[in-house]
Amino acid sequence: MRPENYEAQRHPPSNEYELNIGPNHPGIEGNYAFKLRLHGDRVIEGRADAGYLHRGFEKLMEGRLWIQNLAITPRICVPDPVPMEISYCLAVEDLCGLEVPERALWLRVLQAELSRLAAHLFTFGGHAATTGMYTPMFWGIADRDLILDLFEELCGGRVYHIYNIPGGVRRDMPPGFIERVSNTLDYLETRLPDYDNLMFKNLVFVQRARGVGVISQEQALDWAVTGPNLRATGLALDVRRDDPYLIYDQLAFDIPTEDGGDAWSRALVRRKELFESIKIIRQVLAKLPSLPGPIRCPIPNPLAWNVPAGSTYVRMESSKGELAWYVVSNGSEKPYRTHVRGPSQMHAVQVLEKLSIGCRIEDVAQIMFSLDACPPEVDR
Amino acid sequence: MKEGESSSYDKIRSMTRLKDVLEVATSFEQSARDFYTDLIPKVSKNFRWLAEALAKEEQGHYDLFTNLSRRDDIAEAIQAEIERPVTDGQFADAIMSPDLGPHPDDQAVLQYAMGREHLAMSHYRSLADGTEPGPIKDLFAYLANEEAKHKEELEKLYYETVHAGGV
Amino acid sequence: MSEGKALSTWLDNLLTELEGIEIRRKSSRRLRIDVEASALPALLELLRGRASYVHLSAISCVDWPDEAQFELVYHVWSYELQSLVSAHTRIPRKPGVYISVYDIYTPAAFFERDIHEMFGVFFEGSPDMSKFILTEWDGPPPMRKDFDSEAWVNAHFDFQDYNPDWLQEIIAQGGGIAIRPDEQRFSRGPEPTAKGAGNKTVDKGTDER
Amino acid sequence: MSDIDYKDHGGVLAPLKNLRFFGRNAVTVPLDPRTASANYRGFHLNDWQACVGCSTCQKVCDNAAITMVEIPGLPEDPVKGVRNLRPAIDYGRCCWCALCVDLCPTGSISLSREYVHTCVDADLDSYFVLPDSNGIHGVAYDKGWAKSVESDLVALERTDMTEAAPEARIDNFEEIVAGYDKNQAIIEASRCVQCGMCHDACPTRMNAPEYIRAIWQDDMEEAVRQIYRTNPFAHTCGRVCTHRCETACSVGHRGEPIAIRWLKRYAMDAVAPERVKQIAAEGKPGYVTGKRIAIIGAGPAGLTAAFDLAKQGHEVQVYEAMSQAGGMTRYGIPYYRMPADMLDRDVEVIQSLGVKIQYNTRIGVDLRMDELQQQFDAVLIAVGLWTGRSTRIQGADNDGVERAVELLRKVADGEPIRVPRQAVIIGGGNVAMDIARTLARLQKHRYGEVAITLTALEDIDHFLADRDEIKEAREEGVEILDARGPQQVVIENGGASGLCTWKVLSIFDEKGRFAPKYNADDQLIHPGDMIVEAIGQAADIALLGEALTEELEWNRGRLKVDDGLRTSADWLWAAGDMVRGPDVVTAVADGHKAAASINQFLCIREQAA
Repeated sequence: MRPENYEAQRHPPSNEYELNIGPNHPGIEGNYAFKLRLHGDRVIEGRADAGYLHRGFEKLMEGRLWIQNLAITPRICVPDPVPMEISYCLAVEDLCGLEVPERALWLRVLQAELSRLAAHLFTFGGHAATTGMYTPMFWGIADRDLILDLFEELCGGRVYHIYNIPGGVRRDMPPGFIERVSNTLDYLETRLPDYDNLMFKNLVFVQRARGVGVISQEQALDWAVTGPNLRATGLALDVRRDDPYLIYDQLAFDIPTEDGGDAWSRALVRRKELFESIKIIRQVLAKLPSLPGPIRCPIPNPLAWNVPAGSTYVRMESSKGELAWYVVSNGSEKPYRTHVRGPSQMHAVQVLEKLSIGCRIEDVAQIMFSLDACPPEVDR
Repeated sequence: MKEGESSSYDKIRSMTRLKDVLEVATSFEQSARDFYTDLIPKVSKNFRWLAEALAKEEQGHYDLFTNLSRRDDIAEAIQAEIERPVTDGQFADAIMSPDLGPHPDDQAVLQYAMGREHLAMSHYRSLADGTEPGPIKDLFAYLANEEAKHKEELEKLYYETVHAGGV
Repeated sequence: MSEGKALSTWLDNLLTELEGIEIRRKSSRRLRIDVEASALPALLELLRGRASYVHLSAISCVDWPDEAQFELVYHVWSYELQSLVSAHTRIPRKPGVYISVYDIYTPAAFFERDIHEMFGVFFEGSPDMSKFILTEWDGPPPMRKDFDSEAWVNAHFDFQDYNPDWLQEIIAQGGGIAIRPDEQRFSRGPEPTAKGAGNKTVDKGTDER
Repeated sequence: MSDIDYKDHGGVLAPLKNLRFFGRNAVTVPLDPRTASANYRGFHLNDWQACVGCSTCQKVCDNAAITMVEIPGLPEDPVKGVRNLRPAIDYGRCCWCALCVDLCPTGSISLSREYVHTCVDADLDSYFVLPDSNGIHGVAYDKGWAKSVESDLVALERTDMTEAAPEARIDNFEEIVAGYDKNQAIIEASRCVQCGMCHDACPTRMNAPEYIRAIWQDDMEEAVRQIYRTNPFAHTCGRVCTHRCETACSVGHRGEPIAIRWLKRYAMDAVAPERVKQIAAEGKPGYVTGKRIAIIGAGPAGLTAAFDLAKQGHEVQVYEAMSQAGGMTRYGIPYYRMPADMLDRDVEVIQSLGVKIQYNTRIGVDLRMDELQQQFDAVLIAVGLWTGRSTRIQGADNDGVERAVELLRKVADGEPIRVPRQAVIIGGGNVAMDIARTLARLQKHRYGEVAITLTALEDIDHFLADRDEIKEAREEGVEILDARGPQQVVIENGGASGLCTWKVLSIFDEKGRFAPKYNADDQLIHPGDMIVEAIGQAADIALLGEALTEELEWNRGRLKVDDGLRTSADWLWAAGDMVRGPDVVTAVADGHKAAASINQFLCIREQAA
């Protein structure tokens, strides 16, 4: 909101006042503005104001070849870029009918689950920071960095991997990579009890998080809440299980749930998902050596590649919730339309606005971080 | 090579002084050069360059022999040349050297030139074999060597004109 | 999964009650329904009420200028049937007005607002049609095909031209910039690549070889 | 509620368990930059020796970060497909996606393991960097993300072309190469990276990238329109061209080049001849300039010039000695390589523009050159190389010895020829291969088996014939003996019975000129009741007449022409094989040059008048 466009709302003389949080505020995840109308420190109404991270990806992608969009897709959601890459490639593979070799599928699951670990560690820090504790943020970032080192080895890039390509992946694992990943996982497992003591069992966090931003199951289903936030209300619904993609149907993992529906339950669901992801990665690491074969099926020359006309809707479980791509091709060498349905589009706007009504001012930030709302997905 | 010239080779056999031998050799080159120069107007213009080139070649040979004869250390100069004998490619031997009728074509002129070179080379070589070792023998060997070099040059030109035109 | 199968076949004949719709089953978990614009709310009502499609995953809008139409696609997911229905419908580009389905699915508010901003389709009954992302933008709805974002960028911003010393040395020796990036790159504005795909064959061949 | 027992505050001593943290050392990570992982995507490296400047990286870069910079002093050779352009990267736009690395046809560009860019202006004052092999700061970092087999996006394999098997093609003159169908053509056309190297290498500058793109977009009429911009003999060139474009193709550096010649053929065969005529006539002015031009010889050079001049509104009269047009492409190339009906299509398109061809008219006999000079504003002579050279070795004048060019002409004209039981061919060029395989077919047809021996002066690697011609000839039973010099034709009771050859020590002198040397004791006699000489061709310039031959300038056996192909006589032009040596596509290029020069000359004369 540029100053010259701002005109204060005329209120009738009362003890209400208006407060703007963001778009540049430690309590807000990413660049995202939130206008509050307060009565004392009680929130009467909250209105989200996004647009500070709008880069116009969907418009850009219409002007680029299918292969050139690989470099753009991971940049749509910064903390958890991998599901964006993979879902774009899944969409193109579905349109073209490409047969992805099995080894590539397993490598993609490895990358996706590692990315989920990194995203959750990131959110622990964020959530704790809104309740005043900064140590989880330092630990979270430090541990996340170990996973970024693994990404650097596997994909050549730390945050934006551009590791996937329609038809498979671009590189195979470097030698000794499996052993380094399992070492990192072992280290993380030793760290988790520390996180419990530091955060989840910490009375300060528990007092602040419990009972805040409560979502009932009906509300969750009605507001299209997905991912850990939905599972925090007791419903074991996960796209990896309901609408299996890649090779999740061959993996043994369960869907952790909580039934509190509040900020604390959401944090606990994410914590448990850490274990599940580690379990998945271990299964993948066990399976990979036995999978010979190519990591990519041949695709035409990228400069002359017409994807057959058609449309497809691909859904994936990102660390934030249900991520979906609607990709339309008119048979030309460029996508005709790509629509990204980010999970935070629901969490950061309607759900946050509804949850912030009636809560105290200091809990607004915590509700946002507990929902793990990621503004770049909202604006695209 | 017309008969008249082969008799003059016998004349050369009896000579003893290097200068006289060189003079006779130079006269052969001169007659060759004159033969080609008066051939130039007779041939059709599209390959007149060939006759001019041959005349120029012979002129070159003529100058080579004349200023060789003017030098006094003929023997040492020849010595250096003989170390690198030029093997005879025999490429042209099989090709009959026609007598140049009224309208020879470029291939016929080249064949004729190569025939002359071959004859000159074989004459000098036989002369070299026929004389005892000494400056005269070296001179004949040198002359044979020069003719062989000249013949090789013509063979290359013949290959490029006749053989290289294929698709 | 078997009872899921039964459910989906039950769904198939349930849908036959509605006339004027065309069903195409793409896979066990993907069903495409083409429906008239007027019949769509009824279809969604039926899907949500009687066929357990409670989750509105997304509303997508596709601009088809050649047919002067917008295509609205309603993706609804059923947790029980574990299958997605994509309801496709077409509305004329002018005046580009459609009814909101907010009363059936509350998440529609965001999608309708987003489509309004990006395409200019006005949804009557949608709770909030005010600008949300493009608050500072007064131009046409940018996601429409007839808006060329690159041309707008080229008009309002200028290219950063570099002149580092290594380039000056090369220019001094007679070389220099031969092909600028936008002369030959394959990523160009939304209009399909021109004939010959922007390849500028550099005529470097000398005549005589 | 959950299994986390948050109420368990532990006893009074609970805080003491935090003492164990004192035992741990702090997590400290060294701050100075560490080397990145093995396939890290850092700053660019470009090996300038391997890079050919094809600018494919610029095309695939999605952020338009690459500018091609011309660097004088680097090698530049259009025939081999090498340009002195090198990519410069604008790191303000680059997103390090390495698509340029994966699509680089030669694999010259790669990303280093260097990611630190904090440096003072002295070492680097701009984001615009020209990468070479020693990295952005001139400090050598080893390669990170480089070309690997799995990640290579260049389509290296060529779509294979169905060709008639040797047994199927040996006894007939059906066309061997079947040609692409639509699916194969689109796949093959999709391999092209649009670098334009073929455009630079082609003697007549064909717009190959444009018509390949049109084929890929399945817009056949646009493909034909692009082809007719520079080549009215596309059916022919699509089959018999020496395809220099494919030697220059940048995909050919590491893979098989795009089948540009066969794609051209596919495009021409895909459009109906009537429609091709309309496309070819596009741009023809309605007016007639009233200028009349005579062209001697209806070969590729003559007819291309006729095509251009007709399209500029001039009236063109072509005189052809034979009964049909096409010159060497009809009478020199057998039908299994160049079917006559396809050649007729090219000729008919040219005739459809109003070019009149008068057959069976031999200039110098039926019409004299000076008559042409008076009746026409300009004359173009394009008679090609029709007289076959003979080795003139002993016995070469025997009637058992034939010339390849005459034999091929007779076969093409349908004249019956004596089919030898066994034949010996002298020569290693395409004409030798053509006559060998033609006789092989006639033998197979007449006697049921093939007995052909082919000898040539050069060794096999220096044969002038195409590699696939040699391969196919061997498949058809032709025995090829290289480096054999013909010595003598063995004559027995009046007829030729064999050829005596000596071993050639083929030595090139320092200037690269070929000086064949014989080794007399390695002698062979090749039996054969017919000896065919296919060693070279010469132009039959008797038609000029004595006076004109004298008047004109010559250059080592060929007419001296300026770069507009105009001879020293201002009314006479010369083009095609007789000026340039035998090559169809060069003849087409000559046709264009001559036509342009004639057209310019006619306009100037008009302004002057």
